Amino acid sequence: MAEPGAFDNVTSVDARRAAEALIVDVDGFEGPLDLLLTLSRTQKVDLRKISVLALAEQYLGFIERATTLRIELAADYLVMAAWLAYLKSRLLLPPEPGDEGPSGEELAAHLAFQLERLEAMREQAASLMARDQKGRDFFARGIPEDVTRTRRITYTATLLDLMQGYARIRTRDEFRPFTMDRDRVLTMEQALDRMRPLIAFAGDWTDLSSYLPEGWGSDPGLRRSATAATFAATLELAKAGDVEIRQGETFAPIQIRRKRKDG
Amino acid sequence: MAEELEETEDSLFEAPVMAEQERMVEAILFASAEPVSVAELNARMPHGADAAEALQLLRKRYEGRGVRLVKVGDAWALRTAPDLGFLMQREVVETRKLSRAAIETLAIIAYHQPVTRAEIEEIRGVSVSRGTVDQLLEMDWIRFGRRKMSPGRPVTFVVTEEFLDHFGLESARDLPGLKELRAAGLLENRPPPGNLPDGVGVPDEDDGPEDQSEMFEE
Amino acid sequence: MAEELEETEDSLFEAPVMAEQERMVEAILFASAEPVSVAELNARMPHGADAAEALQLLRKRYEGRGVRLVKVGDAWALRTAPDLGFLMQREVVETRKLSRAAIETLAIIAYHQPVTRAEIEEIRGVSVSRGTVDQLLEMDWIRFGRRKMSPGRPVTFVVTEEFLDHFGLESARDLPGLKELRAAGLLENRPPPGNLPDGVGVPDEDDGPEDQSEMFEE
Repeated sequence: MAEPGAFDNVTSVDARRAAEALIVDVDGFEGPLDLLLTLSRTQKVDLRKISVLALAEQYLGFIERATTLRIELAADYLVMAAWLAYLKSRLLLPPEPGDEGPSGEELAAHLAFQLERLEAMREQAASLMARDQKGRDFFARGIPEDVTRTRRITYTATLLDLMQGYARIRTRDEFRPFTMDRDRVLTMEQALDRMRPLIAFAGDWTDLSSYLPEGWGSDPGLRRSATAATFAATLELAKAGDVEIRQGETFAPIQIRRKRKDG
Repeated sequence: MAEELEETEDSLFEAPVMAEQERMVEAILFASAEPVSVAELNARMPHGADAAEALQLLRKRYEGRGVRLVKVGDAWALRTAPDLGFLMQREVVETRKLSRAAIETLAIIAYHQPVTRAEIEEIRGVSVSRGTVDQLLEMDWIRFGRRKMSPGRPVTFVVTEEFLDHFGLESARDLPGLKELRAAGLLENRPPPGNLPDGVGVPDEDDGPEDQSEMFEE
Repeated sequence: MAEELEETEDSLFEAPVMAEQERMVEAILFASAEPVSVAELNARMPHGADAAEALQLLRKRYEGRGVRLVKVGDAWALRTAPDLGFLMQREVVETRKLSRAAIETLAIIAYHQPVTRAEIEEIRGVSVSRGTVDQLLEMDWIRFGRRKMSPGRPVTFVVTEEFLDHFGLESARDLPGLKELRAAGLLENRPPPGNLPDGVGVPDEDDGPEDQSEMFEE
């Protein structure tokens, strides 16, 4: 609530003169809160003991004088003035029965908190800038040496690559009668027959796509059929507990490996 | 494999190795103008090296010297002793003078991080200009933090390692007066009772009660 | 250390001052972007300072450290120790799939070892490039075996322990046999449907330009 002493303070000549000096400088303020903080200093008390009612009076007086002097004030100063006038009335008049909303004291306490917080941040900002700073008080290395990044490439291959590579060569030598008895569909049974012996060598995670039969990968139609059949076969094998399947994320390559059996 | 194991064992028991590791850390930090993290040190040093231990030895070695070893966040850097700053006029790089708004905004971000633009505006009582934030981002003193889990999921700002380095801070927890401010409740995001005028006490949608606990969590 | 103490005592009253001068020289050299001459040091240090002497002390202090004080022309600079130059590099390891030519060569060596280059070429139907063999040797997956008791006594190639280790084999005999390969569908008597045995029997030129591109295929 209003403290008479502080209130008197506002009407003192000193304070009025200070407030008038402020008007000239109104452009220098960073908004109403900044102005309120400056005004509050004229009360010469700890911010925690500030009289918000007196401060409201000070502010309203300031606005009034600015108007008389035909100084144009930004809208937010006027909005603040209206709010402070409301706050003043809340603080001075007894609350009406059935009045919801926060009490004048609560509103005043929050304004005091805002002022105190702003003040604290200003002090911290000043002390931050007063610290020793790099490039001014202390320095980093003047001749930094570059770290050169070298790239080392290692090559790798899987057992399946090796076997397929060998098979590729060996099949070249063998007699290959050309037959037309196969259509463009790989059945799941065929895929399963193919996968069963193969997975014995798939100790490491291997892309499912590498299990497609040789030659089925390039033509889109063949590839689709082979992929579907191989995937179905893989699910069958997983169901039988022969393989494990994983996929990093949606649409990532599906990988399988032989399920290690204990014992 | 077996060979490698042997080697590691050897290096574990070789006394002079730590002195050598200290030399290595010294050389790496000397060569870099930027702070170097322990992880990066370990990655660059031979297998099995323990940069953290070497750093402790090195810090001690440089105590009272013209150059000292400082911790910056998770990283380490060599910096000249602040009391010798007067010798360095030649090295001083004139930096753009920061506006009062920028300095205050920086302090608010440092003390309240992670903090949204609306929260900064509430504390300062005025809107934060784009230029101010841009300048701080450009100086690499602030960066975007996680989005707040409040309506609109606003972005937050936090201070960077460069900020810590520039102001000689080990971590944001070492900001002066942090404890006192917190004890005084001045770092709380206290929602205003009822309505305050626009631009002064705007109850912004982002402030949640979880804010305080979020302070400086890693 | 003891030696240094003695020296400092020798210089009597100036002792603390000289230690301070050493700090100053250290800080200036650390922060300076270029080597600094003695004259320049003296000009920057407080009146009456003797940078030359401080430099000698500093040089001694950094002896054997990760950093050393070196003379560059008429000027002085701190530089990382030459023996630690390897720390100024960072190695990035990239894994690539072995080329088809290399895989086939490797497979032939594994299945037919000990095998001569001429035999490999006969089986593959194309010449084996030096680069392919060198690469496999370098990877430590193949090594030279005994010379063949045939005219010209050609060298043979065999796979290494490293090879067995990488492919999880106990011995090269554990490699699936032709029968198993056939059962597995890897050895097909019939050409794949749709197209002619393209891709199965394409004689790839080891040294051909298309082979080069294959080197890095995924």
